[in-house]
Amino acid sequence: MADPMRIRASMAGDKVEVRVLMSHEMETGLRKDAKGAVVPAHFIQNVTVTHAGKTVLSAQWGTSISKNPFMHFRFKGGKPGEKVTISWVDNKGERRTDEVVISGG
Amino acid sequence: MRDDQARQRAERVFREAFTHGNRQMAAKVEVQDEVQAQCTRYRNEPPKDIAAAIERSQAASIRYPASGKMLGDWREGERIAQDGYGMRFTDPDTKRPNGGGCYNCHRISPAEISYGTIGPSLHRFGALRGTGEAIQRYVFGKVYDSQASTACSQMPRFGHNGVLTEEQITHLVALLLDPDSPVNK
Amino acid sequence: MPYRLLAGLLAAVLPCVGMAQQDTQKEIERYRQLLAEGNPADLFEARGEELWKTPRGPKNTSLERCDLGLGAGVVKGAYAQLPRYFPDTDRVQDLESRIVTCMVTLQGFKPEDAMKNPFSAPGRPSDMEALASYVAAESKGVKLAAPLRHPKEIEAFQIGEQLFYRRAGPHDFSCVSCHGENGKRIRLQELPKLTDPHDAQRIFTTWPAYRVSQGTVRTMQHRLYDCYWQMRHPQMDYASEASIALEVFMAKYANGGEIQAPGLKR
Amino acid sequence: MLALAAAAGLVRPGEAFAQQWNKAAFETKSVADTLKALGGSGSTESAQIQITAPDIAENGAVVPITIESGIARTQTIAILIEKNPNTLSANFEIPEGTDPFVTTRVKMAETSNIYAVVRADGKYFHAAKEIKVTLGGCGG
Repeated sequence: MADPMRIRASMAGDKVEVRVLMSHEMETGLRKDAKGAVVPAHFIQNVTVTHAGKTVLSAQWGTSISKNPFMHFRFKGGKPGEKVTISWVDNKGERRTDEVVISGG
Repeated sequence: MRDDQARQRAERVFREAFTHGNRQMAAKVEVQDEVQAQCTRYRNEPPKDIAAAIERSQAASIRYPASGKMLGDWREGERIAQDGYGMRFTDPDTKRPNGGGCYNCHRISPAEISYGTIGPSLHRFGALRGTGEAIQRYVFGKVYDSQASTACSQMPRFGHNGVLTEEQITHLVALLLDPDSPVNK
Repeated sequence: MPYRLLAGLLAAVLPCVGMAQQDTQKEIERYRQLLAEGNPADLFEARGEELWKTPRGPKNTSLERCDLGLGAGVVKGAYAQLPRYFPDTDRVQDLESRIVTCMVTLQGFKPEDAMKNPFSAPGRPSDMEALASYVAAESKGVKLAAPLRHPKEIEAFQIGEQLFYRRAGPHDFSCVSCHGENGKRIRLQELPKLTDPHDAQRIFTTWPAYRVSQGTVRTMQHRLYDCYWQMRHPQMDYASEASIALEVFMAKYANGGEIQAPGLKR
Repeated sequence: MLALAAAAGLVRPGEAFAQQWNKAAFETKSVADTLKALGGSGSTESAQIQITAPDIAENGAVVPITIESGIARTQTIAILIEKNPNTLSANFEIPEGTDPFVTTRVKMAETSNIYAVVRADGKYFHAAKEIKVTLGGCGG
């Protein structure tokens, strides 16, 4: 199974600042291995971020998001101590969900 | 440890450091040629007499083209200057020619912004010096064996050590000297 | 990666050459700053900590009792005092060779198994890259203080010094070819003068590092292996005495610099 | 009540991870085709979209990009890379309460324009920036 994400969520004024790193190869499907064989595409397609049962960001990704993806965004309505949950699913159906507690500013 | 003892110990440790890789390559790096040994010993600042001896022996090693033609095709030269391929242990393709990797250390054509600064800028090299036979001979010789003019120079001896062919070097001469080369625009 | 020549735009737009170079440098600096807000090495640190604390190997033991030089079980600050002499192995060891020792003695791995996959490839992650990231990160903010007191440490320094200047191969390269002068660069990559404490303290202390060009954390052993590859030498043996001697040599000049590892590099 | 919940973006049971991925859009090979596949018929250039990225990337494998939209009711932010084999890189949906701002990192095969395409109140807007991709290290 994929390694856990590294998520940081902290208050910045009245908003929650979220930064996340995901462990993923993000293979384009164009790269060849040492023997010259094409390495099949393997990449995260969907990312969903939820807070208090509400989606605060969702994304569709293609193969050109960098390996070990990084994302940073902000949303309103969160408080310290509450949870932010992030999920991804890739083109092979592998998925991963992690959560983090919002820290004070 | 005295310096000569340290050197002997280091030579042994060096030989023991390349036991899993390519044996032929290892055999070549284990034995330094005279120039490499002297430059190592004097940390690239040889005393005058040794420097003069290195420059003499290296100048004598340069083989200028028998045809006398030293100005090749600058477009080929640009390709060679960009290319860093060759002679690494992961470069098995013996049909693919070696590159010169010139941009790693030199500014050359102004269009290339990703250039190194270990060597001097070569931009406008020919525009400032002309394209006559003397300067062609100088550039050919410098690329062929940089230590013919500067003992213990950091620049590889591309011709002397068989990294680049005579023809490839003439293309680099053209890159620097041809009035049509972007270097001189 | 496909690569395209720029169409002479810069030269046409900018009034002078010096400015073009300055602007390039400034933009590259900005590129690095923009990357700094999230270092994927964090992922390796986390995986390394997990690996460190998980019972593994024939003896089904974790690495938590590993002695990295400050006593069994002490990880905090240990990387800042490496390489160093270890009486139990009677040799000078760097971070990676010491982790190998612990994998052998504590976990029961065969040495060849412990050293089987030190450098990852796409789809083939390396435990060593993760373990080294974790241990190095546990010294963040600590000043490097490699001992260099024991006769074997001093001997390693002297051997490293000889090797640092040793020219060989079809390109006549030595370490000094790239790391002997201040303010030089290869392509756009600045090169540290490794015998200058200012440069050495700033650079040596940022390894292991996540390399964006390789999409993984690379260790100091890989840095040396990669340098010798560029120097047209054969593949350097992992954790060889020569590699550790070079690290001791560099550490002497880097001593006093604050560990900021794992770093983030091109 | 139900309408209100939907408008507020509350998630209904069973919908939480209902994923969809716009295959057609991710297979497009030009900016115009991507825009069409995303549902836009045209797009207006807007100075209210800010792209923060380096002018020069030291390595095309990792190019940091931040997009911030000052356009009211921004609903989606897409990143397009003109000269990549597939143009569309990412499409972010921005619900109400989330800043129309996102940072990510993309791969660029070569020097290219990148486009930020914003859908706001059903209309499409864009901004573009050129990023030069250089060769680092000793080359290959």
